[in-house]
Order: sequence, then structure tokens, then C-alpha cells
Amino acid sequence: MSVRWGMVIDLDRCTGCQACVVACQAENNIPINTEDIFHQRRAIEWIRVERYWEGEYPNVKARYIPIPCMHCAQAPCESVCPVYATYQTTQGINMQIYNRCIGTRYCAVNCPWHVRFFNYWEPRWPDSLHHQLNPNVTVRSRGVMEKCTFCIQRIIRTEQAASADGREVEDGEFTTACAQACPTDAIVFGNLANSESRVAQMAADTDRGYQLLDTLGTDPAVLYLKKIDPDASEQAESH
Amino acid sequence: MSSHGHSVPRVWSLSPREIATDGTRRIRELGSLYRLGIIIAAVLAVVGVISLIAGPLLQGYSDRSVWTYVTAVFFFLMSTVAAAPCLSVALRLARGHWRRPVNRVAEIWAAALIVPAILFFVLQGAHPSSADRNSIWMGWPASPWLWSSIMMIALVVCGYAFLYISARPDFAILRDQVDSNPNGFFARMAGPWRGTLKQWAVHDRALSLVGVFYIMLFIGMMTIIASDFIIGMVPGYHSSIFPVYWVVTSFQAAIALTLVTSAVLRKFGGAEKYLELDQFWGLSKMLLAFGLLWFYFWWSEFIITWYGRMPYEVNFLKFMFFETYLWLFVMVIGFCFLTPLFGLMWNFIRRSYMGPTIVGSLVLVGNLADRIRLASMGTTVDDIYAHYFLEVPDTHFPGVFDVLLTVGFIGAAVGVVLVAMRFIAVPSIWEVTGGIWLRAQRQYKKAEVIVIGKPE
Amino acid sequence: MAFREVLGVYKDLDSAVAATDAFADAGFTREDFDVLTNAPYPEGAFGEEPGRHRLFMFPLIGAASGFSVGLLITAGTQLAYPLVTYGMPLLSIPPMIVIMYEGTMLGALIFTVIGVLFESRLPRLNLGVYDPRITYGSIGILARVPEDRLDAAEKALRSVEHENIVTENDQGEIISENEARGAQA
Amino acid sequence: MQERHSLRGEAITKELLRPLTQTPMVFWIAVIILGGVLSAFAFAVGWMFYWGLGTTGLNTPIFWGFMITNFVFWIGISHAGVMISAILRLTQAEWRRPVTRAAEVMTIFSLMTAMLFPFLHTGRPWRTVYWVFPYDFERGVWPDPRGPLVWDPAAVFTYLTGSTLFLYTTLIPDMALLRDRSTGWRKTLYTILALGWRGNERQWKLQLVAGILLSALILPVFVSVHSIVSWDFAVSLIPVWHASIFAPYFVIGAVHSGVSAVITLMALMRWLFGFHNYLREEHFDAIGRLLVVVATGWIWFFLLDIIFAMFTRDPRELEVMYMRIFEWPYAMLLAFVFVFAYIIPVPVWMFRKYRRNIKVMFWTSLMVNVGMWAERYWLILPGLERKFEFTFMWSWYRPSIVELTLVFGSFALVTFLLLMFSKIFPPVAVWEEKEGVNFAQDIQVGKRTVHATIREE
Repeated sequence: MSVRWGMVIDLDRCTGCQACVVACQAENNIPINTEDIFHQRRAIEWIRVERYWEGEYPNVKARYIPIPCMHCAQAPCESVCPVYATYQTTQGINMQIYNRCIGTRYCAVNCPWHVRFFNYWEPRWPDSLHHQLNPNVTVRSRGVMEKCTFCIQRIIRTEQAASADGREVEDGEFTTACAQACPTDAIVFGNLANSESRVAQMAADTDRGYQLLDTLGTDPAVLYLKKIDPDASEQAESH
Repeated sequence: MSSHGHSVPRVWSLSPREIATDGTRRIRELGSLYRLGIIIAAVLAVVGVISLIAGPLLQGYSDRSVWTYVTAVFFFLMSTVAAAPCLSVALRLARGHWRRPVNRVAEIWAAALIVPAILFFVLQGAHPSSADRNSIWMGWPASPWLWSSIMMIALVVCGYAFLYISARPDFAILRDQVDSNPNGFFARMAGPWRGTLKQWAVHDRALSLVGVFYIMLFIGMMTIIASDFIIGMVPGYHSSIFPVYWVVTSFQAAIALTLVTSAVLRKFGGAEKYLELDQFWGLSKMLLAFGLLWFYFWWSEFIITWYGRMPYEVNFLKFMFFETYLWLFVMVIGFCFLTPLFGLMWNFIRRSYMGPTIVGSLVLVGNLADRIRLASMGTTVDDIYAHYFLEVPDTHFPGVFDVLLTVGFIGAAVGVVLVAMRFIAVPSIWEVTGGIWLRAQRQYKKAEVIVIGKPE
Repeated sequence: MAFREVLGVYKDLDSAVAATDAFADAGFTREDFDVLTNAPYPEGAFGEEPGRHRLFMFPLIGAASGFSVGLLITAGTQLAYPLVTYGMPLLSIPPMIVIMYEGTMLGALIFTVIGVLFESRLPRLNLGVYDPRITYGSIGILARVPEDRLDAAEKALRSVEHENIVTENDQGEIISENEARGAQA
Repeated sequence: MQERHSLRGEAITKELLRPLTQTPMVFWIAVIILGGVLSAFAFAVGWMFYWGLGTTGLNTPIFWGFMITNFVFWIGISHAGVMISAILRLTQAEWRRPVTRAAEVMTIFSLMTAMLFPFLHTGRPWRTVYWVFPYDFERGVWPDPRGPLVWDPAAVFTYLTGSTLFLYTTLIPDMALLRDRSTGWRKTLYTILALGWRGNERQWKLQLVAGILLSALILPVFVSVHSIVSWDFAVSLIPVWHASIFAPYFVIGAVHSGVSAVITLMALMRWLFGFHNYLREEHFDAIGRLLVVVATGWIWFFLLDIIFAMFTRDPRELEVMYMRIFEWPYAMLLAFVFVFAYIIPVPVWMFRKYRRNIKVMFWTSLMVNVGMWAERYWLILPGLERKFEFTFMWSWYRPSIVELTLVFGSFALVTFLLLMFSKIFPPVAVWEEKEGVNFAQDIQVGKRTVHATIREE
């Protein structure tokens, strides 16, 4: 069965609680973004929640939009890499190979969504957190790019388990850390190529769906569902 | 590159007297071929005007696509006739001596500037206002019509002024040698020219000033044409290099035109003593360089668009190069780039009469094809107010009138130049004469050498 | 028959040309002598130099090989590692052209320089018959003649006022009549 | 009007070889100062390698900053040398003779310095070596020819190899000259480099043919190098970067800054080595005239770039354009670029009087390069600060002390290398000057004697 991993994010359900951010941080061994790092504007967040204010005081509304890597089918970051450190897998994942990466940072420059991050410093954790690191995920050294992998370690683990049992991966058998942590179930992960899957059905059954920056023609694998808002008819589309 | 004999051009052994006699003879005696040429050109011009009226003018301005071939021939004349004087100016600024006989051959084409100017004004009707669409005028009042027309008029006036200033010393020679009638044409044109040192100094200064001004006007006008007729008419055609491509390919066509004109003048115009291997060699080196530049500017646009891969860019590539006008484009790349490159990279071809002439003619054909392609692009996209065009229009094919008017107006331009040659000496008498003082043939021990003076 | 060299060194252009005349009078042709100078003189100043060179072949060979290497590397890499990037075709031709172009030019440049050295018969491990005065501005007439006519050549070179005559004996030793002024500038 | 020095033969050699034998006090002072800056440079490089790129002012999303700007700048400088010498050789301009050597050397050293910067700016420079020279198949991948950053080293190495060979070919006769008048280690060095040159007719003929042929071959390379550097930016999707005009725009900007740098260099050589008889006012005059044309061409491209970016009415393009034209600090920078690289120097160069004034030429040319450095910064940075509409990540950039040291160090490095070169190799081609003397003739026209030259084939 062909596979294209993808995600649907329902903005109507998103509360901006940032649980996905924290879950991702923990799952993927992302160094702690201290205050210092934020001041340097070098925070690494594989998924981030952007917040926009709408309207004038006192009628202010906060809008949230979680942004992970879009895993574009035609990703601008890939071709500019001189060393094939990032490329498209057959499962529709925009892969980052840390070992090949030499840190030209062109991929990040050419990413319209700003979802690629550079390790400016050697990553460090407080001693107390050393046993918290996920053993299935590489710790990236300084000088390489990193980005959301759609929790590739979970995909592989599930696939291995399925192939050991001689079956196919079932829909909903696993999910990414962000989707797992989302208290409102706003993030749904799955195989877009499988029309039976929940994510494909959500993508198909809605008139609220849109992709970020779709005019660039990159065909992102992350689909957003517009917020249902009786007051403001359009929002995130034109920020 | 390997050792070849020193060819000593004959022209440098001529005396000023002989040059003047030669120059005036061409004005005095008109062959039957010349008359035949004029008649053919006149017939073509009439055919052209009739097909312009019967074709596009009768159909009116509402459908822009019927104006495609009027636009194309206008483009072609701008890139050849109007660009040729620029070549003359540039050669003068570079101060080589080989260029002296070539200058007039290039700048005589300024006489035909009136033809593209007329076409330009006829085409203004097919031009929508610049409001609410991509345009360098940003919706200024009366744009683009008023402002581009002013530019065009300035260009034409400047071109004629340049030709006149350049020809003035020759008019004086002709006044004295051919037609001594004090109220005759030459006397009127030459005015009080006696060739005093002061007159020459003013003449030199004026010639280079007007010349530089002409180049600047030409580049400005070509930028406007490129934007108004092509870039602005293809929504999403996001290309800042196009005006440069447009100007550079025009210069290439101008060099080709000068080469072909030189060959014709050698064959029929009695100029074989003046337009010699040196001139063909020099011009063909330039043609080779501009062939490479053609590719460079095309490639700079292509690689960016190809690499961008945004939907409108993909459409644009299909439209411009790979689907709609594929065959025209293949013709252009073959004639404007591959022919000069593989033809002229050999010194023995560059240094001949036949080789550069053939390559030059092919470059002109390629340039015409390019202009037809671009004109067709500019007139066939329906919604010019959109940001991007998402559907690739169909290929636009010419009708009978289109072909006739293209040939007709090119013939008209040639006709105007033929008439001008009746009054203006080609090659220039004063310029060739001025060169012979600065060259000498000497014996350097055992070698015959050519010595070139560099007064400045 | 073995060829031997003899070099006459002359102070200025006029005496050097006179020496070539004397040399010609002695029955030698243009092929028999060469002129050593410290800067180029107008071509043919000492009579048209008969040598032909095939320098123009070198850049063509270089360009062809550079182009092939470029083609091999670019096409080979793309086909050997079928990784898709930015939805580009696996064999993307436009980027290949850029690298092939550079390869072509690099090949042409390198081969041209090799060609220049080869056609100039450089490098020369042994200077042979030579006089440092030449780089000080004197002109050398280098006769390269069959052994039996060496004396005639030397005599012709001597017949004009000269600064030095350099010859080569049977053992290949260089014999210089007047040693050059010290080596220091 | 062409002036002509009355020097002949040995006098030329003596004067032109002076820098090799005499070492003025200024030289030592310069070496000490430059050495100091270079040690700081080395320390900064070491510091950055040890701690990582965190020591720079780069951040997210401004991943490229001073180092890339400096890279583009030095690539630009490297363009003048070969352009000047190749174009002048091809057009057989007589005044090229004293200019070519120094210009070519500047090309090589600035190119080497330029190439240092993309290397330093990568996250893991030790792996970058592999990227440039893929030495094995073991790792499963070679560099991706589709990536513009692979075209870059291909172009720069072609250019570097080409111009080094070009320089060396024209250097051989001078090596022979030095071989015949030196002792000790210099003699050994020059003997090796002279390759047994004797200066026979065939060698000279080939030398001249090679000059033309190599010029013709290196010109297309020179154009391609900066074009490819510009494509590093232009093939990306970033608004205002994704512009097709970038290639010729960068090239002409490079010529503008590079030719100015040649003027600066010539003025310095005149002052330091006393080459008044060779680097004459007519040379400054001629280059000044050339620069007026180049600078005006550059302005045309500059305007086209701006006009056709706004032309599309694309809000993203307009956003960046607005910022770089009206907002602090880019508005200031733009004014600075305009004034320094065009508005002051070009009108000055219009006057023959000033073109022949070495001091004026020195300062204006220096000014152009300050302006052009700023121009590169102005071109590159704003696009990164406002890429797409995700305002959340908009940012600004301030270079750290490490980056500043690297930039200043690069200037010191090029100057230092040029000084060292002039101690070992003649900075003006001796044989070319002598060739000029051999080819000089006069033509008498009435009462005036016109300087003339024998036409080269």
C-alpha cells in the first residue's frame, strides 16, 4: 500500500495550550530553549504555536496556529542542499540526515515556513534531565540542521512491529507526539494515501481545509481546517 | 591564430582625393539595380500599408491578438533599425580605427526610424490603460500612451539629429563636388560648414553627446517597450532581466544587420575598397560575443524560472519555451546562439566575407522569429489584470495579411534607407579620410607592419 | 647528423639584424637560426618565423574532455543516487549544464596552458646554449646547424660586432667567450 | 592623449624590480599592522570553530549574514582583475601593460579569500572539505549537482585555476629575467618557475597567442562565476531574491567594485613603489572613463531590479521593498550605497581633471568599494528578515565581534598577500612594458607627432 504520511490540524479545536510543543520537545531530544536562547532568537521548536491578535481592544481575539514542518511533496529546502542531506522519502516525508549535514543553512533560508532550525550551540541539558532523553532519537551536535520528522522513530517502530506480525500498519495504531499530547484532539496524523484513514477522510470531507502558502505549489502534507468563527469570516489565510 | 600573412587593407593606401571621388561617385551614378531595389521596396511598402489597413485596422482594437504581427514587425524594426545607430556610437566611443568605414553603414539605418515610429503610434490603440495591472507606470495618469509616446518621439528626433550631425561634413563635400547649386539640398544641409578647426571640434563633441544620448534613450525606450508590450501583458511574468535580454538581443541584431548591409554594399554598392576583411572580422567578433550574451541572458532567466517551480512559473515555461512556441524558440536558439557560436568560433570563418554574412542573415531571421514569439505571447493572454496566468493560451498563427504586412514594413524600412543612400555617402567620406592620417605602413627591419596612431 | 647550437649575442637590434643577414649570406636559411630576446618584437622583424603550431587543438581537446567529465559526474551522481529533491526530475538537465559548462571551460583552460608549454617546448631542464645578457636587453641569434657547418655558422655570427659567442663542445659543455657581468641586478 | 615614458631596456627592469630589492620602512610598518590584524583573524576563526556559530550574530531566520556578504564582496573584487586584463588584451589597448599583472594577482588573492568564507560559515567546516572534494564512494552519496552550492565551488575553482594559470603563463618570461639576475634561494625558485625559458621567437609568439586565447577563454568563466554566486540567492523562493536579473546585476556590480579596487591598488603601487613612469595619469583617466560606463550600467540594473520587483504588485515583494527603501536601517544604507557608489564618484569621474588626479581617484575608488560592500548587505539581508507572512519569526541581525573581525581580517589578508607577492614577483609585467617600447612608433601628421603602435596580429 502506498504511504504518504500527513497531518490535519483543526484550528477550530486548537486552544493554543502548547502541549504539542512540550511533547515534541520531550520526544525528540530538543535542547531546552532557555530565556537566553530566546533572546538570541535561536530557539528550536519543531512545532511552534503562533499567536495572532485580531481586532481592537476591548474586542480582541487570540488566534492560534500550530506550525510543524509541512513535509511538502515538492519541498524547496531539498534541492538547495549540496550534500543530499535532505530529500523526499517514498513515504512523503521530507527527511533530514544529520550525518550528511554540513550546515550551509540554505535549506532553512529557502523554507517559506521557517520550520527548519540550526544548532548554533552544542545542545546541553541539566544533569537531572540526562535520563529523560529518548534513546530512539539522535542528539544533534552543533552545526547541523534539524526539523520535525513526523516522529520517524515511531513510524519505524510501528512498521517493524507490523512487518514482524506480517500485517500492514493500521490507521491509528500510533500517532506523533504532538497529536498524542493534544488535549482537544486538534492534530490528527495518518496516511493520506489511504482513503480509509481518519486523516484522509477529514481532509476529504471538509470545505474548511487549506494549505499554508499553497500558491507556491509545494503541496504540503499538513492540512489546516479553518476556524469556525461567526464574527470573523476569514482569518489565518491572510494572517 | 596560427601565423598568417599580414593583410594590408587597400583603403589605407588611398589618397583623400580618391576617397572623395569614390564617395561622390556613388551618389552621382545610380545603377539599374538601385532603381530596381527602390521599386521593389516601394511595392512592398504599399502592400504592407494595405494589409495593415485591410487586416488589423479594419478589425479594430478590441481584439488584441489581431495586432500580433504588427507588434512583431515593430519589435523587429526597433531591434534592427533603431539599434544600429547605437552600434555606430559604441564603435566611436571605443576608438578603434577599423570601425571608420562601418560607422555610416550602421547609422544610415537611423533614416528608417520613421517606420517603427508610425507602427508604434498605430499600436497605441491596442494598448490598455496601465491602471490596475502590472506595469512600470504604476497607474500614472495618461500612461502608458502619453509618456511612452514622448519617449518614442524623443528617440526618433535624436536618431535623425545623430544621422544629420554625422553626415554634415559629407554634405559639405557633396555640396562642393556634386551639386553646387547654393539652394540645392546639399547646400542647405551643409549650411555654413567650411571645416574650420572650431567647426570640427564642435562637431566631434556634438556627435558623441547626441550619440550617447541616443543610446540612453534607446535603452530607456526598449525597457518601456519590453514592459508595456510583453512583461506587462503576461501576468505572472516576473522577470526583471527581460529588458536586458531585449536590449542585448537588439544589439546583436544590429550587428548582424550591419554585417549584412556591408556585404550588400560590397556586392552592389561599390564599397568593396572600404568594407574589407578587417571590418568583417571586427564585426564578426562582436557578433560572436553577442551570440554568447544572448545565451547568457536567456539562461539567467530560464534557470531561475525552472528552479523556482512555482505553478505560474511552470506555466510560463510551457508558454514561452517548451510547448506553445516550442518551434519558434528552437529556431531562435539555433539561429541566434548556436549558429554564431559554432560558426564564428573559427577564425577562418570570422575572417572571411561569406561566413559572417551568412551567420548575420541567420541571426536576423532568428531575431525576427524571437520577436514574433514574444509579440504572440504579449497579445494572446486574455486576462491581463490577473496576478498570474493559470491557463496556457494556444499558439497564435499568422494569417495572410499578417505575413504580408510583416514583409511589407520590413521592405518599407529598407526602401527608406535606399532613398537615404541617394543623399548620404555610405561609407562616410570624412570618417574614412580622417583615418588614413593615423595609419601608416612601414618597414620594421624585415617586416612590413601597420602602425596605428592613437591621438587620444 | 647531429645538430649543434651556437649563439651570438648582439647589443642592439641593428647588429642582430645584420648578423641574420651575414648568416643568410653564408648560405643558411631562416630555419637554421632562432632569435632570443627579452621581449617580443613585431612579428617578422628578423624574417618570418617558419614554425607552425597547433595550439588551437589543445583547448578543443580540453573542452571535450572537460565536458565529458562534467557529464559523467553530474549524470552519474543523479542516476547513482536516485533521491528526489524539490520534485525535480531524477535526471535534471539544467543544473547539469551549469557544471558541465564549468568543466568544459576548466578543461579548455588547463589544456591551453599545457598546449602553450608543449608548443613552446617547455619545461626545458637544461638551458643549453644561453647567455644571461639576453634578459638584459641584448639579442641572441641562435644558430642550430649540422655539426659540419658549425664553423661556418660561427664565422658568420662573428662577422658582425658582437658581445659574446656561446658554443657547445663535444662533451656538451657550454663555452662562453665573455662571461656575463655578475649575476646581481 | 597618450603619454610615453622615455625609459628603455635596463632602466625599465631596474625600476620595476625595485620592490623586490628595496624594502622601505612603510613596508615593515604595514606588515606589522597587518600581522596584528591577521592574528586577530586567526584567533576569531579558532574561537568560532571551538564554540560554534553561536558566537556570531546569526539567528533564526537570519541564517546568512556578514560572512556571506563578505564572500560576495570578495568574489566581486576578484572580477575586475581578469576582466580588465582580458578585455584589454583582446582589444589590444596599449595602456593595459602596467595594469594587467597587479589586477590578475588581486583576482587570485581575493578569490582565495572569498572562498574561505562559505567554508568558515558552514556549521561543520571539517565536513565541508568532503563536500568540495568528494573523495570516495563509501558514504553513499556524492554532492548533489542540483544544488546551487555545488555549482559554486565548481565555478570558483575553475576561475581560480584558470586565472592562476593565466597569471603564471604571463609570468614565465619575467621569471627568466629574474633567474638571470638573482642569487641564493631566489635563484633556485626563479629557475624552477622559469621552466628553462630562453625567449626564442616561437616562445614569444605562443606567449602572445596564449594571452589572447586565455583571455577569450577566461572571460566567459568570469561572467559565469558571479552569475553562479548570484544564483545561490536567486534560485531560492525568497521574495526579492528570486529575481532573474540577479546574475548580470551581480556581475556588473562586481565589475564596478572590482575595477575601483584596481584603481585603489594602482594608486597604492604608485605611492609605495614609485611607479610614476608606468602607472601614469592616462591609466587612471582611461579606467575612470570605463568606470563611468560600468557604474551607469550598474545603476540601470539596480533600478530594473527595484522596478520589476514592485511591478508584480505581490504583497511579499512590496513588503521587503518597503522595508529596504523606507525603513531604518536599510533606508540609510540605501542612501549610503547610492551616494558612495554612484552620486559622488561618477560626476567626479566625468571631469578629465579629476580623472587625472591620483588622490581624487584613490579616494573615490575606495568610496565605491565601501558603498558596494553595503550594497551586497542591502541586497542579501532584507530578504531574510521578511521572507513570508509568518510574522512570528521576523527578526533582525546584528553582527558579533567575531564576524567583524573576520571581515576586517579578510581585508588584511588580501593586502598582506599582495605585499608578499610584490616581494617575490614583479608587480608589473616587465616584458610587457618592454614589448610596448619595441612596438612604439610615431606618426607625423602636419606639425603634430601622434603616438602610434605597431598593430599586433
